[in-house]
Amino acid sequence: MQQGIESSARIGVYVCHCGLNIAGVVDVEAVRESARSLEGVVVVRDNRYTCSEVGQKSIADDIRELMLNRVVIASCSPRLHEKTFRTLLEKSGLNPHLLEMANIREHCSWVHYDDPEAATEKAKHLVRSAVARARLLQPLSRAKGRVIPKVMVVGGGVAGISAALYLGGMGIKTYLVEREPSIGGHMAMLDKTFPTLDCSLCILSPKMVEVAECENIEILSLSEIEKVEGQVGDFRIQVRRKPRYVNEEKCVGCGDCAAKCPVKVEDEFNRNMGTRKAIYIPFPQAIPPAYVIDEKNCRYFTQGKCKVCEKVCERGAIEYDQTSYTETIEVGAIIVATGFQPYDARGLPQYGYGRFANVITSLDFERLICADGPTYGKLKRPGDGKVPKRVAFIQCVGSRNASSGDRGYESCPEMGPRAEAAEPKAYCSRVCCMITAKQAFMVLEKYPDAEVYVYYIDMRTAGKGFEEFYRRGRSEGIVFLRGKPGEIEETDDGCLRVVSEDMDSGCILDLTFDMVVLAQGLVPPHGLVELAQKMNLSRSEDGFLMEGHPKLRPAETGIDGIYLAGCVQFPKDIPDSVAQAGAAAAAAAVTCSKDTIEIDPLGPVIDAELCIGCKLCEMLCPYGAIRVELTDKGPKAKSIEVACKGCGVCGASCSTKAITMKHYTDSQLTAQAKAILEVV
Amino acid sequence: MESVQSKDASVVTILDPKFKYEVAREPGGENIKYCFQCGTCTSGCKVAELDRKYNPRKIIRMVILGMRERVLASDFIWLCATCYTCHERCPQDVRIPEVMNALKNIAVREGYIHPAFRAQAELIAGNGRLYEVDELANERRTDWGLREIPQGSPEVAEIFGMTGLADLLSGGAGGTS
Amino acid sequence: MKMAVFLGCTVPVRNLSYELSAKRVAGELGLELVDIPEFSCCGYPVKSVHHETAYLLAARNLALAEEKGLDICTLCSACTSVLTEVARALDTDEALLDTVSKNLGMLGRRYSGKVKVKHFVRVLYEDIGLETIQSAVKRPLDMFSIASHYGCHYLKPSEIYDKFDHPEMPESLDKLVAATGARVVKYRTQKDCCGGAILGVNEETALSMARAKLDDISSSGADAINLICPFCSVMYGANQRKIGSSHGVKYNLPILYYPQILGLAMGISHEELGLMQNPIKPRALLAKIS
Amino acid sequence: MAEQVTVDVNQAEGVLETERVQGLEQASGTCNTIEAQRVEAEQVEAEQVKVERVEVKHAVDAENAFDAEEDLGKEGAFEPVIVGFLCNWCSYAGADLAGTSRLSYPTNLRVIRVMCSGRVDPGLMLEPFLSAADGVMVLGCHPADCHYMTGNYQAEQRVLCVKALLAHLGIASGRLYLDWVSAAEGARFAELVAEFTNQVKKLGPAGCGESQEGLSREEFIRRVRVAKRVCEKEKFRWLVGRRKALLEEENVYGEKLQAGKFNDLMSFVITEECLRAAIELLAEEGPISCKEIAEVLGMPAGKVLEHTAYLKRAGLLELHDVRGQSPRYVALR
Repeated sequence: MQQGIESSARIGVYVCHCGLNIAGVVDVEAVRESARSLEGVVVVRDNRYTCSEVGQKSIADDIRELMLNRVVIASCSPRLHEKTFRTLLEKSGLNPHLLEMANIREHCSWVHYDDPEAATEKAKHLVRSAVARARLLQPLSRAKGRVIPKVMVVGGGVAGISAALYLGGMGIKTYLVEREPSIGGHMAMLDKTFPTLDCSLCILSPKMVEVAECENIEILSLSEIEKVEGQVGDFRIQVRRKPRYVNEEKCVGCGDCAAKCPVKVEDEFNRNMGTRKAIYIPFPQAIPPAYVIDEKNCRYFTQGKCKVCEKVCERGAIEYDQTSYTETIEVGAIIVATGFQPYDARGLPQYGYGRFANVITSLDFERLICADGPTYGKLKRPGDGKVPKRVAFIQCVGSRNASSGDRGYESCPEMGPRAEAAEPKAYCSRVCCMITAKQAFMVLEKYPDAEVYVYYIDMRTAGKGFEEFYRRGRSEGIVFLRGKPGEIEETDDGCLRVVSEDMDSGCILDLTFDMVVLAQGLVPPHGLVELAQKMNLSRSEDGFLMEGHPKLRPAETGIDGIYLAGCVQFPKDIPDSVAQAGAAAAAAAVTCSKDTIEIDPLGPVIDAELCIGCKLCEMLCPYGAIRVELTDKGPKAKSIEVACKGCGVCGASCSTKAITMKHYTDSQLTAQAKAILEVV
Repeated sequence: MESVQSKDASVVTILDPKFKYEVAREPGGENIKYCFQCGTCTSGCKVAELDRKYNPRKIIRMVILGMRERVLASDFIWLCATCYTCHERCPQDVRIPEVMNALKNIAVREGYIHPAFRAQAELIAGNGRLYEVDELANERRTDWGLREIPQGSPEVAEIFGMTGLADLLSGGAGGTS
Repeated sequence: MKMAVFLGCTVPVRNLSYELSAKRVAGELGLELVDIPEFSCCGYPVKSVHHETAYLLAARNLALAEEKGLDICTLCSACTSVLTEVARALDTDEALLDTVSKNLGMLGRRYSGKVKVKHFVRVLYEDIGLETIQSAVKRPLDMFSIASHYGCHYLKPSEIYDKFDHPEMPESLDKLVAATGARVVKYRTQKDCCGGAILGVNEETALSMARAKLDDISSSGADAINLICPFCSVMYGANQRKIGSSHGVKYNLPILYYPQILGLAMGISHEELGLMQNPIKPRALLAKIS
Repeated sequence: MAEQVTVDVNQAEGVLETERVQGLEQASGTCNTIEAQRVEAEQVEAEQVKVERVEVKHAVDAENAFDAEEDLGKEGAFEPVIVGFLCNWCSYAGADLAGTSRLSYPTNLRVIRVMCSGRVDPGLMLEPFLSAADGVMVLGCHPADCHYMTGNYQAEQRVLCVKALLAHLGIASGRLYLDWVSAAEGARFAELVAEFTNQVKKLGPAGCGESQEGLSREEFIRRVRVAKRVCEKEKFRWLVGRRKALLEEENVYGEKLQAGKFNDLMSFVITEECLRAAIELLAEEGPISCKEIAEVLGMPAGKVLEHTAYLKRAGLLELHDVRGQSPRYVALR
């Protein structure tokens, strides 16, 4: 059958100029002419933009008029436009798998701009190879997969909350998974937001309540993703549910338990500056509004006796016998919104964070200045509780630092597995300039007599109302100093000596402050590497998750059905996170709006004559999608189509070469390899 | 193109845009173009604290702008104490002490060499070491039970000839300061 | 353990007591230090004048050690930095090794690129180990208060030193001092540079740099400064009186080389360690022991 | 066949046989999924394996082949042609990123897209050498980041084994290259291409007297064809597929194969199969006698006879006629 198709192949080749993107380097006419004589080629054209309506129409016309049965497009990466052209083929009555693309932009003109001649030659080879493969392409029928009209949102910060609310509002069943006891994320820890100086929780808390009340949203707190299987439309996710030891339904949040609990520990929500009990609620507005037992510190769990909370709880909500378990949830789409973690400033020991009590970070500052914080809103030095008169802010701590990793940054042994958070990052964290301006402003607002200095490299205030806010800060008396200090020294009275160059006056300033606030950058969240691996998501060089396309698919990933919202993609402020959450929710809703989804048919075809049932394929298949079964002709391998993802490991391993991969057959690849090397 | 200063020393009218590439090609100068003028280097520099003439950030700025002559003929490039404090802290990995070395290397080829460095180089070319090990010194070493050290090293002299430094030293490389 | 000892230029002529004490202490600790008389200047002083010459000088020294099949142990921090830098560069940069090899070939020498370089103190810290050192101490120096000066090139640039100590928070020298039983004195300017490298360019600035530190250490209550580099010794030892007199101060702050401190703690006599040959005679200190 | 070769074999064959046969037995028996591999050297009948030691003339460790550059002299004279098999999800995307970032790299590479590096069959890695390629790159996702979980590990096993095969045949194994490039590593991709291009430049043109291997074009192609044929052999493929498991996982007896032992085993299989493949290829050209084969391959006639008999039993050769005293064989393929 294959032979027949090959001999009757009628191929149209379309070479794209892509404006000057290709034509500026590659001699498109020469490429077009070289393709003309290739076997099976019926027509060759070049277009200014093949993907444009005009370009597409000329292909559709040719398919109809010249009865083409194969199409080769030499243009950009198939990762960009394969879908576009497959759709075109389908509309024109051709099987979409009869398309082959030669990537003469990303792999040719854009990388060989300095050698047009060689680039043109290479383009010819790539086209020849595509034509050779096209000749052997076979129509494939696409299996249909089911779509489960539900979505899982991973991460309950402001991005996850927003995405869940959009989806819930559309009537789509949504699971909101959060590893902490409460949703809210970092935004819940902020005192105020820039540039409007809204109280952060005042605007977030109503949204959290809305989530709790929305009947389409189910909050899975204290939960983490364990395993993800399946594909777009049909994901099976194993979620590890950790015990709260308090019945969420019964707990009314009265707080009697915490009042009587005998164990006091450092409060991580307050950045370890205050204390909480072993049974606690992270913050008063927490959702779910239920207490939680910290088993690492609870006296009952560590010493086997106590149970005071159980005794005082009138509702009988305490359940010491809760255990961790996994739950499998099926959804059609996933939104990842796991946010960020703050840069660990101990990674730059010259600034003394962790060594000098009065050097704090921007997130510490939020808790210190917050009325609900450990000092009830009084800005007190952690060292001695005195209110600072002179406060310095240092920008870009952990950001915009591209120095090499062999400088010993992570040699703080106590950081352990989180050492990655202490490695400085090359990118700009985007929000710190405005956070610092806001915090400097807040100091002056509370203590008009204070002296406030901001050390910066560049002030970046690109955002609605940001520049105006910066201007206002200056007019209030904040001193912005261009010049980054190299180190902080502690004086005997716990004050901090900062030497810097003030570039604008040309002086070297040697100033002493009562408190220094380090504007810590935003780095990928703890555990993101593992999560990305579970979902097969790519990460960009900066460590955050990679978007589907930097311009056009910012809320999507390389994997169909998995979308991004918030800082997990890259540092961004609250409005941007919320906006992206909307985009992700819309994309997920589109997926859920379909009844079925077509799945690429790339699986194996097994030649039962050749198969000896050796089981190698079964042993190597990562998905259990091929199995050896006993037939009347002996043991033979059998493909399980729904489970197969089409990687081709079985085909390339089969000990008797009994397996052929659809759409990536040996003969197709061999023909391609031959043609790509043909000397003309 | 040379950088020329007008009568008013603070006004620069001509810049050599290629100078930064020249420095970047020199061993140690590779990363100079990454500098974003944050001033971390100068803020921790003990020399800059004591001597206003030396400001590493400013020197790099002048190189990037292209004030070739002004930089190479200066005495300030010789003031780096190579303590590497800035090198450790530079967020853009500019490798400032190495950049200073690159500038000094270029300056030497252009005929500017600080007399102290010239003297050192000549001593090494002649003795193989910074200090001549005369008989007296060796006697003293023997007294202490330490091994004698041979005087002079023809191989070192050969190295100076091989690399062309001997020529540079003899061929009128004048002093700066 | 056997290593080639690299003396450099200054030590064998002007810091004999450093060399003497290092060799004496090494012997006691089972570290055999082999002299290679053909060693020349490490190359550091010409690096800023002529990069290629400096690299070739360093490579020649490395080649000499390789001929003997030994790694290098240095006493001077500047030598340490340039030899380590070049050894690492030749180990990783094939093209550079090719060029250097060609030039070395003209001298009849060859280098294949595997010699390791370590400062004497780093050898004590990493290879001999604090435990061995502690157990070798027979006479704990608990009557001494010692301020260590790390200097620059012992620690920096840190990327060539395998992170053996942190440049912003160094601790190796202090731990070694503590191992001898002496009290470790911390002082504010501990990380600062001695200024030695610009002594010939701007004496005033260089001496001011040294002075700031001498002032700080004097007021910290230390009996002596612990040094590990002959360059720094020029600044704090040879120039101490000069710095003092120009500001009307008399420091009288003995400088000791670390092997001298360790030697004393190991019960070796001060004569054998050349203590009285140091630029500032540590009479008061020695009186404390006896 | 390559003039020589045969490796020190310590009971290796048996290990393979036991493992493989038990796999088969199991499958054909009860379809029991429990793996039962017996890797016990004692059980092997040593006399089955005749060991012959012949000097390996051409085995080249390509990674160390640096001085070829000088031999070739004129720089830039030789521009190698390189084929790259790139996985769709990471390395192809990385190559796209190099494009969008406008990072220039040598024009020598021509890319073929596959879904996963694990799709690249051992034989496919060699295919380009039969045309004009001087080097082949296989690029996949970083370890643990494979889009298909473990495909890249399989690619690694295959490349290792094919490299051993090439080295055995006197072809510089440095012509085949495997590495990882993530979708975010455009710069790394460009660097790797430049690096590998350089490496192949140093090796010289494939099948050219002046190259590292010093093989004529004809001889080079002949050896690649032998290698490709070996890549189709069940025994070789089985061993490649099981390599990772044999070395890293314990079998039901709690045994793990030592790397050295595996390599001996691999060497043995490669040696045998290369010889058989060479005989097959000769017999495909027309009827040929054992004596003639032995002459062409420079092997002892007894050895050739042994393998010819094996191939006949396996149904790959048949008796064609008897000329003079010698029976002549022809391939059945």
